[in-house]
Amino acid sequence: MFSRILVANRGEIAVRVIRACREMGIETVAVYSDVDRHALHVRYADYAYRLGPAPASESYLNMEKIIEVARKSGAQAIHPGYGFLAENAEFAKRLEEEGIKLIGPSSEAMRVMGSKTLARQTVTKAGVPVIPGTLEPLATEEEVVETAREIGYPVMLKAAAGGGGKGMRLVRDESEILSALRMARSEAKSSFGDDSVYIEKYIEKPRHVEIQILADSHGNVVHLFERECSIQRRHQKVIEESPSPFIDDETRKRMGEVAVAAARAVNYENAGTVEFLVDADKNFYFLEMNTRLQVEHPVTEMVTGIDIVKEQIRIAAGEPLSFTQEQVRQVGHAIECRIYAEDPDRNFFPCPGLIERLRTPGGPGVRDDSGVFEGFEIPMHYDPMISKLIVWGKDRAEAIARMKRALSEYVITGVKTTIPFHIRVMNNRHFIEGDFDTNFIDKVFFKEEAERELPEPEVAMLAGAIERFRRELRESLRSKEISGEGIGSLWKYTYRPGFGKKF
Amino acid sequence: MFSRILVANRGEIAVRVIRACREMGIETVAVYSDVDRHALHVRYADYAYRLGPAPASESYLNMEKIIEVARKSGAQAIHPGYGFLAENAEFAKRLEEEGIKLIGPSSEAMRVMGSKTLARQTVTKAGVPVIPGTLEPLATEEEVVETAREIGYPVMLKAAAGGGGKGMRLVRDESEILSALRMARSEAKSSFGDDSVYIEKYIEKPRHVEIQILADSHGNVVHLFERECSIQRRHQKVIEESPSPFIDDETRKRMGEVAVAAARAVNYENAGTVEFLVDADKNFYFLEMNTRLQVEHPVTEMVTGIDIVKEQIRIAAGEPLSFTQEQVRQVGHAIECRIYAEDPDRNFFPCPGLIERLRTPGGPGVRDDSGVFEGFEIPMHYDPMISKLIVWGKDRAEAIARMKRALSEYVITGVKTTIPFHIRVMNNRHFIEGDFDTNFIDKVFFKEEAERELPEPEVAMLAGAIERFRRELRESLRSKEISGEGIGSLWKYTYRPGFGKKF
Amino acid sequence: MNYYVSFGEREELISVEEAGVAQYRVTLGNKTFVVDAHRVEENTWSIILDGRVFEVDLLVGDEEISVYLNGDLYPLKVVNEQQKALSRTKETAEGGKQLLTAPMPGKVVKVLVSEGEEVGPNQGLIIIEAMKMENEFKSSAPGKVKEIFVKEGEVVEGGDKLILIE
Amino acid sequence: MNYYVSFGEREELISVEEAGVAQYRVTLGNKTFVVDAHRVEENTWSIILDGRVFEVDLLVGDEEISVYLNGDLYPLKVVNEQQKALSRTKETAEGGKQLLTAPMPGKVVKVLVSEGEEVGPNQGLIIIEAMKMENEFKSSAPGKVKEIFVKEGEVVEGGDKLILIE
Repeated sequence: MFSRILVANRGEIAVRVIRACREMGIETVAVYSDVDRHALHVRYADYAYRLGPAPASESYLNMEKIIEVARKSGAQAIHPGYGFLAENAEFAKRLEEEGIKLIGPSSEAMRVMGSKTLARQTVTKAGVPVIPGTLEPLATEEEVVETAREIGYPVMLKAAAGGGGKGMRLVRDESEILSALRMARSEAKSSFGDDSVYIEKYIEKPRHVEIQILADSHGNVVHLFERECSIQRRHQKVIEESPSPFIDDETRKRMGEVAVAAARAVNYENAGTVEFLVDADKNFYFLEMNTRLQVEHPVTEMVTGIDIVKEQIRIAAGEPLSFTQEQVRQVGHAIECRIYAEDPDRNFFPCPGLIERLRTPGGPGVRDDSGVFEGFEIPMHYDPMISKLIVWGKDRAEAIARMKRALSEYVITGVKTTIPFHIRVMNNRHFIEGDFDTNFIDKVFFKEEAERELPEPEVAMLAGAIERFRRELRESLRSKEISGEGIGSLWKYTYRPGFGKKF
Repeated sequence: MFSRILVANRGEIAVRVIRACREMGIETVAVYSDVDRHALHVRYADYAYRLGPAPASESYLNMEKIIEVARKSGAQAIHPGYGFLAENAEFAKRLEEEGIKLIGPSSEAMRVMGSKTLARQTVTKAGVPVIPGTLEPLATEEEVVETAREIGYPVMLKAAAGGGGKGMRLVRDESEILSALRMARSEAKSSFGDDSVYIEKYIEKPRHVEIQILADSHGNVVHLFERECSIQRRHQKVIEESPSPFIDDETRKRMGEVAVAAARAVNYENAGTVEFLVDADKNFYFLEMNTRLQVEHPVTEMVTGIDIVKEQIRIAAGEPLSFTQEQVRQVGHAIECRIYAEDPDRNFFPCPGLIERLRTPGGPGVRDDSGVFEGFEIPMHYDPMISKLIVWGKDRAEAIARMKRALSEYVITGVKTTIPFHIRVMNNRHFIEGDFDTNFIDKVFFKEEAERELPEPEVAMLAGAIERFRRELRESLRSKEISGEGIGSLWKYTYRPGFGKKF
Repeated sequence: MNYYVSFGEREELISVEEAGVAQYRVTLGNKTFVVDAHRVEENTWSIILDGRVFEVDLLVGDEEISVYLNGDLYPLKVVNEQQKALSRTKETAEGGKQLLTAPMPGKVVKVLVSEGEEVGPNQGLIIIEAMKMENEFKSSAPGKVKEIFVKEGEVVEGGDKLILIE
Repeated sequence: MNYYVSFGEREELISVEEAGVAQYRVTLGNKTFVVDAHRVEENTWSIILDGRVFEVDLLVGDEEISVYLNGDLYPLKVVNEQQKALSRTKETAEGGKQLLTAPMPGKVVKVLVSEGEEVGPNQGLIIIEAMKMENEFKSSAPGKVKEIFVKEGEVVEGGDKLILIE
């Protein structure tokens, strides 16, 4: 087993990995950019080294600097988290050369799965069903127009090097395709430095369901069942759950087998996720394989009892899996809500800033995976995720009830967050019935929300009037105090000794 | 099922019950004293009514006022939590008369188990082993001296109406017995309004192990295995775990059977706990039965997956238990640390006050059951418990490692807390090896702690010197600023825009 | 004191007076409530009304107050009697203008309209990049582009004026 | 600047100077460190020393500083050179006195000694009731009861003088 691991990431996922290491008795080395010196991942680690200024290119994406820190600190392995260098085959290759163990798959597996076209070619050979579309990036505008015609509209344009919804455009009609292509290319270029775009059939009412796999270096590959990730905004997951309310046991079993086959096709090692689109008839198509730890891995941990990060570390250290496929069970139901510093009432516009107040929910079945603390300033340079709130319940109904309860306890002020959005989703009839696809948020939810009558207008109006009354009273008292009248009468309006301190 | 439940308690346990009700779709009615208007249990409830001034006798112990609120609010049932009226047979009887369901046992079961002597008589008939001692309260000083001589020293004096270590005194020698008796009587009188005291054999190196039971109104009684509660200070539990590292499967099974027999002996209904002392040879003796929810119930919930509070509510509503004894499993290991506002470096002296800063631990396997928030003033009128931190791990080693990790993340300032104490216990060799009895904290731990060399004196000294340096620098800059010199140079000492706001 | 409180189409005259420590007597229409309202955290109020408990978070502007209650946002406008009288005189002068401002710092990637252009409802006006995402801002109603305050490539701060539509 | 820092029996002369933003050059004995020390929360410092991370909570008095580190309490005394010089002259005058003060508000249940009485080490002096618990306070060393400041039944505040032993 490793005695020291470098965590090449920041935010909640770096904290998550550090927690696992600490519980395993492994020392951790944190790295940080200038704006992250106060961040939790630095403070929770055993060692910490500065990488450089805030921009990711000069810090968390700076491979050579990270390798230098690993050398200097004596770290034997690097956990890349997700994002940044987590799926960078070049980084994986550099570590292989340096003899530093990457806690993840080989650079070769990463290279193959990292290219969407190469991935599709490879898994198709292994018998994995894929979505009709091109397997290579398209060079010219004419080629794009022609291929779209062949496949038939609607089609989807996707960045070959992409992920997370960036550089992705849905095209329903030929008249839109050229402008969509330009947008996709420009986003792909700025996000990934590569403007290659490919095209595929767009599946109506698709669900996004993915299978978590674990593969050790001894040839054992198991899956930990599925995660339902269809609740998305801007093609990015915001709510995930396991099990899926849509998939039946037979489909679940077949998807698991196919996912294991996909992993075997690239001699996969460590944790990975095989993503599928599932249509209304429960046909499923390979989307891509994420060759890293997934943001939403906790829902799988909650229903299987398996600590995926600890398993990753054991696998990387050469240990065989300690359990077989037959021993993995899905018990109860887990849901994750991603809490972002975004304004859900303004199209999820990012709102970085200072967290003025933070109260975390507690009680049974609640897990908070966070990278922040009260007084932390969410930097504008990185992803605006604050935390992930995960609950477990004995069934889906209990999990939803618990998530509503936990969300209502969660207080974050200073920045706008997606907490109110999540409460509304948990109250939505379609969500409760499990009746949704990846278009749900944009196409159904917000329409229903716009029409929904808010239940307590009078309470809100009374609260507003009282606030205003109290403010005017305070101001008039203050002006009296300044003019020498009525000093002391202010005490009447402070309700408890010692309590007024902060307000 | 009930549609509305009154929670006749405050603090973390009131919050715990409200959370369960909210998840079950049951409305809750909170009650509060004047110092608790801002408390979480009031804010998390659906309805709330004032009881009276801060002293418990005028608020949380005011039966008639609570019954009046139940009537007015339309609550069909009352959950008493623990403490206050939870084991008050008179209150149970009043509710029976009023036709309001108490979420707990019958007044008769409470009366029998509430009198230690009557309880011992009753369970002895049911074949439950008890500790040698008197079964009736002792009237005169002579009687006490005489009985102690018969049983043989050491003996324990205990308040007949007592609990939680109050009115309890260990006597090793006849010369101490009269002053100990006076102390015990005076504490018993002031805590319970009853100065009756009884006497029993004191068992050397005893472990405190208890069995959680659940009994429905249809005659089904099951146990949820044991909790090890030997880590105590001042005879009060501070750390609990399940399973016990000491009990073997055979003893566990027999204790479970005996606990169920004890419950059946009083036709017990709802959740209860049968407490045993276990000696070094694993002989166990009935101590008492707690006829209510226990503070440490979460460790049982973590290893069995059963929500005890929800089961209590279902049982009170007349539902049969949804599982059998055979279906109850102990999976993994859970530990609870009680976080008190006390100074562990000054003999656990209570430190009520304002919570200035609060950061709750998170991540996998961590549960925080708290009744406070940042800015809350812990009243001096009630028990100084702040919260309970509970962790689950796949085995005891993982649970201890996780508890250490979680404790190191837990920040509470403004009041002294027992968090540092718990960290030191988690690091103690005897605790790690499971080698302890109820005297461990007072007799072993503090002695070892006094001798332990602290590992990082130089870091502490450097930190102290730097703090002092920075303070002097700030003061000298401030005086320069006031005198008109060097304005603006202060900026050099604020390290991040926006961050200095609170400090 | 009397306040005009509007929420969407609805406007109510609400009168508030003190009725004890953290207690207020409030009249809305023909109903009078005694409201127990404690400010329990900086922006959070705990309200008890006829025994019912509400926890509201308030984001307070000058006349605008955003009330968050059980995950729902109630955007209110609260004015006192003097302000109400003032606004009556101003009302006729304005109307029909849309001023688009930047909701946060970012970079202007593309301006999709030019001054003087007629725009339809929901038409793309400008693309701003912030936190690596491109966001298109659209018109809320038809109108004519009166003024464009920014250039492509320009970095804007939150609150900066972008485009005025009449 | 130079400071005398004592922890238990140990006393060290530590010199501190600035070495950048939140960086300090610190010399202790013959070792010099560059310490990266950020005050990350009100009483909490994050320290990086030779790559090692420490999080310390500081409770700061005038000369006394309590340092909490990994659950351990390091009670320090930190004085600068002037204070050190001053205290040298005072030291001989004091010594051997124990002043017992109330750690928190409570009620005096019983005073177990009387003025002029000789007490042994670890002898019970007074019983205070606070939060429904009776707590006995004991002498830390032998001595003579010089003065008793409270009476039985009296309510005391935190910090109030209780008993002086010489």
